[in-house]
Amino acid sequence: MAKLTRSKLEEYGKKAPAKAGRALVRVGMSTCGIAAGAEEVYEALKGAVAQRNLDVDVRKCGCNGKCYAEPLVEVVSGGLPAVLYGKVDKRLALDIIDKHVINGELLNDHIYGIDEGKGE
Amino acid sequence: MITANINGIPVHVRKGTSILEAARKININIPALCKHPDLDATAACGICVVKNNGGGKLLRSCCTPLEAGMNIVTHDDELQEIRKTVLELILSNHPEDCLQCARNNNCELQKMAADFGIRSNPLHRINKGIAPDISTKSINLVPDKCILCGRCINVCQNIQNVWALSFLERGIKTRISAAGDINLADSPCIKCGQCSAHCPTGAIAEYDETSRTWKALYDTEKYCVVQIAPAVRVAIGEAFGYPEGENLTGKLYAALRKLGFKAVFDTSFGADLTVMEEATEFAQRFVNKTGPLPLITSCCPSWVDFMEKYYSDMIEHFSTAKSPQSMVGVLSKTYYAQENKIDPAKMFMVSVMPCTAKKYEITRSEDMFASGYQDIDVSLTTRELARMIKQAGINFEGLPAEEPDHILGDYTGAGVIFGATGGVMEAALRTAHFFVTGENAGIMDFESVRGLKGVKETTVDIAGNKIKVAIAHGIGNVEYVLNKIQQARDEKKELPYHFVEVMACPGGCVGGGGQPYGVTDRLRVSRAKGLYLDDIKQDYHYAHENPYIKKVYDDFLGKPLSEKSHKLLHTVYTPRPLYRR
Amino acid sequence: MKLILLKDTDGKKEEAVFQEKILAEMKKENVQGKWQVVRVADMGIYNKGVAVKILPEGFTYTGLSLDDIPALVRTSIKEGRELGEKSYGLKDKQVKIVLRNCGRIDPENIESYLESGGYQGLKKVLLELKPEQAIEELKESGLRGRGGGGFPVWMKWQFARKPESAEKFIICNGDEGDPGAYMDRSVLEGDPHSVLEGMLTAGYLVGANKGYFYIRAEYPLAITRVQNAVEQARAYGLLGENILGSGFSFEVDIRLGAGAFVCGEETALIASVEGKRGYPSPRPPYPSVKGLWGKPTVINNVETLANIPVVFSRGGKWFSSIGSPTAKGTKVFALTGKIKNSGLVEVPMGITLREIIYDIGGGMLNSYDIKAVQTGGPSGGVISREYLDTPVDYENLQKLGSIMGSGGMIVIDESDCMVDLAKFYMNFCVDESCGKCAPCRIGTTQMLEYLDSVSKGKAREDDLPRLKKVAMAVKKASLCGLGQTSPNPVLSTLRYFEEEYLEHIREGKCRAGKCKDLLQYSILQDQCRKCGLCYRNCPVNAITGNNKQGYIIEREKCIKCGNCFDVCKFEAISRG
Amino acid sequence: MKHKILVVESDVTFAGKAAELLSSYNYSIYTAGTYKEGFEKIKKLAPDIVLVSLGMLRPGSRGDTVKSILQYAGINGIPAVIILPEAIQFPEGLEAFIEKVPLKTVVFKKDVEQVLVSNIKHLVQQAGEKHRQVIEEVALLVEKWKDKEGNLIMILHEIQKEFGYVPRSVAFILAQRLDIALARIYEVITFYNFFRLEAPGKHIISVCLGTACYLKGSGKILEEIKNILNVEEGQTTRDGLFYLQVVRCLGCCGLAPVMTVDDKVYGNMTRENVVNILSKYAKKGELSNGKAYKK
Repeated sequence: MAKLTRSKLEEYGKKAPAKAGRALVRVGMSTCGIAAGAEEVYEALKGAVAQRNLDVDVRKCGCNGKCYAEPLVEVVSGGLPAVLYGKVDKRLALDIIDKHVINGELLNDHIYGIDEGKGE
Repeated sequence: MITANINGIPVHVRKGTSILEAARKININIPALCKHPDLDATAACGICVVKNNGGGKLLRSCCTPLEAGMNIVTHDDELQEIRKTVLELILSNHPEDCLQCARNNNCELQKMAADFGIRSNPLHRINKGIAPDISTKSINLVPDKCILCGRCINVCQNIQNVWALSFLERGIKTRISAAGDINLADSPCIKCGQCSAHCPTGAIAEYDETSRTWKALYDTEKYCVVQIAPAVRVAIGEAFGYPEGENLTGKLYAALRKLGFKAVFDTSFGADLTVMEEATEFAQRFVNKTGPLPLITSCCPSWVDFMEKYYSDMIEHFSTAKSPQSMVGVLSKTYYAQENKIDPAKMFMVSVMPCTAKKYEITRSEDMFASGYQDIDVSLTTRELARMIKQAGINFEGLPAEEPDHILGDYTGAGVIFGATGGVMEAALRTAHFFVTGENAGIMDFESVRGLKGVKETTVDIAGNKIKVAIAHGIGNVEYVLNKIQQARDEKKELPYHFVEVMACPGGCVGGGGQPYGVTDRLRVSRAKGLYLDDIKQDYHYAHENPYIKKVYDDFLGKPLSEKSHKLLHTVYTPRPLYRR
Repeated sequence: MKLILLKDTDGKKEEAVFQEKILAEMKKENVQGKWQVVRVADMGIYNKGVAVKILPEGFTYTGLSLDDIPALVRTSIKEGRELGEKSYGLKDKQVKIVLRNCGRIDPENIESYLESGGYQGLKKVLLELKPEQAIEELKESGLRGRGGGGFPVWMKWQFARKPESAEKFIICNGDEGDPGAYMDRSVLEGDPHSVLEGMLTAGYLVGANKGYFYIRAEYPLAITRVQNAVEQARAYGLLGENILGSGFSFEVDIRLGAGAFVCGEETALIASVEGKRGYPSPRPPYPSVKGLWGKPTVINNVETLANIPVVFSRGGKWFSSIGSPTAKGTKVFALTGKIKNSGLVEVPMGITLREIIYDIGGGMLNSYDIKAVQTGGPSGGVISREYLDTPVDYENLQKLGSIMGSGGMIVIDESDCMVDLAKFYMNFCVDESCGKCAPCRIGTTQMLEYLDSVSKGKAREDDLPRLKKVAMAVKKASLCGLGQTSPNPVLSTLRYFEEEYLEHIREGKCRAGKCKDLLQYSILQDQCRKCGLCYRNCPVNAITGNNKQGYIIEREKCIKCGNCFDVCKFEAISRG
Repeated sequence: MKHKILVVESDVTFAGKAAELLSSYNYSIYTAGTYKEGFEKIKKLAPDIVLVSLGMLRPGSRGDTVKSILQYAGINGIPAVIILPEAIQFPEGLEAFIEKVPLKTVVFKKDVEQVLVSNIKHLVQQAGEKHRQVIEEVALLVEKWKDKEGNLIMILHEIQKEFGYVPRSVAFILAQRLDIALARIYEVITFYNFFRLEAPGKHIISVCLGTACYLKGSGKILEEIKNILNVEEGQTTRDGLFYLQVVRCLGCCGLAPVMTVDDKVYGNMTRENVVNILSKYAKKGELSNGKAYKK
């Protein structure tokens, strides 16, 4: 790994927040998320993406604070605002991919937050 | 210097002086339980709290330095109430058995409860229920009585560097214990008893052998004899209201006879004898190179125990001469018994020592049975003797001064200064000088070996020979000296010393772990002064001039380091494990 | 894509009916364009009836009835105009500074942090500002320590900056021992680099070249993520020699706690890092003068350090524009207890407790009313519900007999007993007292004894003044902050709920039904349906009978565990 | 110095043979004909290795004295060789107990006496070897942390990770290698809740009693576990399978009440699902009939 220089760091600073060219799926993977089953969900999402051969970035992230709704999965995709799904299980994870990511169709009864700022 | 106000009175003290000390300077006593003058404050008890500038957070006066411009209030209704409640808290976690306690009438906690006029305690009783540790037969650990002031641990770890005692657990379960929760006897404990000397309560006290002594004294079959160590005579008075350091040798002899001892000896005689053997040993090693230098003194049993555990590679440097106590012990059951036609089997030898480790020394190895019997049957501390005198109903003050029994009771000034740090060295050098030059030293600078400096290093000139000596007291100070020796040895450099004296207790035996409670440097100095005055008072100041020493050699031992003296007066040392599992 | 979000915020689950109605109306009105009508699980609006939000316009309506739908669809959906009367104006009350990256970036990847503006604050301090300017900036921000004391951060740094010393240290206090608070864990797990950046900044400004993360051993994931962050930072040259060419060098090491609450106290923490018992020592000397290994040391907690990068990247002035007059910026609270939305919330200082509980937390979990809020953990206290409108900052909480502490906020309802709660905290204090000083060691045990006797109905009325006396002595005479604050749970419950204590003592009654020894369980025969569920759930076979004759509880055998009470579906078990 | 070996075996012929063989390899042999004697002797002699035959177990006995011997051996770092007779009905929990005897132990089945005799030296060496390994492991740890100041707590963490607790023998080795007083080591171990002085069971159950969990009824969860497993906090079940402890906040307050088994966190616990979770770790069917751990 090359050492970071002043100018390189300055570049990072000037860069606009990365454009989500591809769909991004974040899974809250802090202790509480993992305890609630986030690992399983993460694997399910990864698996589904691979199986369907999608260009989707499935990432781990920390806890966004809504512990009551763990495990949490946030989807930023296809012109939609960032949608936060809560109490996600394996089955719902597949729905998230198939309905939301592929078809842009939001899932009923599982949304715990929508953030327009974070979407496109 | 800084200036501040305490209770409205201006005080000027050096920067860094604690509020507690500063207040004492203007005759205000702030009560405190955990602070001991020898030790750094640990801030454990919470009694010494004071106010600054009228309130806010209270300060612990023991460990808070007085700062310029402070306005300290040491006593008001709120502080009194808080202190009393804290004291009640401490008492609620302490057994209410003052009447059966080793420290009854002599306890700092008890005294404070009395001062505060505690008449009842509304709080719940919180008992600790921890079994006492009596494994050493020198020192008893009674954790139930411990108030966790931390003094013993502070002394054991920081002053003595022994690390036998520690806190275990935490919160209300915190307790004092030997290292790693093993028995004290299995721990690195060297039985110096400094923990007991600093304990404010009865949580650590000497292993009490007074009842065994009484039993022997009342046994008509037994022939009880006794010896008293130098340091006892200048400390026992504290138990009877005498001024600090007053020499009460004569009264002590009288009291011991009243207790029923058939003969009263003086350990100072043994000290003279030790000087003879040790100085000879030194002279031989120095002149004839018969053994390695430096020669290190071995009359302190705690120091011997420490060396055997921590520095067993130093064994060859140790003087093989037994301690004065042991020499008197073995001679009483051999020479004295022979001369006076007493069956040594029926003799019961009691020693009165300023020391808890002497209780250990009397069975340290088989050499302690050189007479064919246990040379010394019981070793008592100064504190135990004071109790026995009181129990016996003896009016100590009214006693006339008496003389000891010959021969084992006759001593010189050299023998009696053994009780102070530097004393052994001074006595040995006086005689070594004679051995080397054939004449007594004239004016020699012995002052540089006296006093309370932790490590004293000096060079003494004997007939042109520069003899480098070191004196360390308080085991924590030993490391410096030993490291210097080890380093020189490892690097094959010139030896830093020829002769080293070590005493385990700060101040030497006058500050011993078996002495009356409340030891401070001031007290150590007064007691030592008492011994040096005794030296001046004596007819002889050189061990080799003691006519009775000469007689013992003529009659019985032959000469120093003879075969017989080797058999009776010398011992060997063995490496010992630090911990016994 | 336009979104219509729908939620019955009263929890009556009428969303489906409304959804159909909206869809039907849209069809009827022949609404054009791509629309989705979605039922959401949580809209961030609570107890306001049926709510609808229309995106991207952001029109929000609450308290809707089915009759409102035609107008809503016509005006807001078809015509894109806001409908006046049902409009709901409230915005999200959270402001995320500390948690800005948590849940957003990948905590295991430094790139992710860099891309979201990471290490820009450090760059500014290292390369653009003079140290004095940086300290000024920090002073202007008004940032105060988030670990409990609320000491101004710039002052702490300035104190440690002053003395000449070859070695100085920065310690990140991640020994989050306060039960019920877990924001530090969350930040360490979710955004470790921001804490590291804070430490580096502190190191540079104070003149320290070595830092320690002190993290609870109970947080294995946090430890792993911090370790990972440290390694990545080192690989990027953000740790080590000559960082960013500034000439400044810094290294960090991780030290683990081992289960001792007292190690959150600065001097005890230092002892622990040194590998000793976590005993606090008297101050002065303060750690900033004589700390770790006797060297000047700055100890800041995780949340404080996570604020630092933002203070510098966005400026002290911006930072100080958030918050209350005496407390700037935000505070993260771990909102738990009998609250609907348990979780971490980050709010500007000065927000009221009521807003936190009802507008963010969603209100009470069960049907019971709120009784009090406990803040500050075992060192804090309870605040009774009359004071819910108090703005939250250091001074206000203190006035109410509690503290901000590290940010635990526990909502207590009528089914909780204040004596029991005080006993719970006192139990904690007894367990966690280090044992060094007598007032705390014995005092906490005595207080627990008093509380225990109250909860068992064995106390007498004159025990209360005694309890207070002990509490005052412990508060005043204890050595460290833990001891000094350990009586707070007792003092604050007594302050607001003394009548509950007196009820236990005088009437032998625990109104919340928590104090076992005061309870009697029996079966109300006229309510009982003889289902036998209680019979099967009794762990000690104290319930006898059969499904023909019914059941009774044998009082001598009953251990008052309450299982029967909990399982009965017909409210046929009486407790009292 | 000759190694001291204590053979606890009532079969005189066997004990004799073992003794004869081992003494020719320069070991000092001590024998004990009963477990009680064995326990007395192990304490008194502090042997370097102990051979314990399980052939003396009577049907229906709980094997408590055997356990005491093994426990003592474990705590004091004395490797044990366990000799199993051909067919053995293990008393309840003994097998699991043996599995977790601290300082790993060699178990040898006494199928054919001849085999044993010819193998005994090998076994003894192996046991001694394992003991040596422990010393080396500690030495490695010390080496790793040697130059870092304030290393004691970190080393203790690693030791506990390795052994599940801090064995007494290891503490002694540590004192020596680190040149730290044993007093200091125990001061630290006993101060911090995290460190254990005795071996825990195979699975460690931690029930969170943080405020959020407490208010949401973790007390009842704890009661239920105690009830099912018949243990108290800080104790291991008799079969050595579960160790129960209480912790103050795992930082998962959002999922209160919370408990963990080993590293797995279980949130939103109810009294009812305790048994299901524990069943995952217990032997099949043992918990569901509810009898396994009853008195």
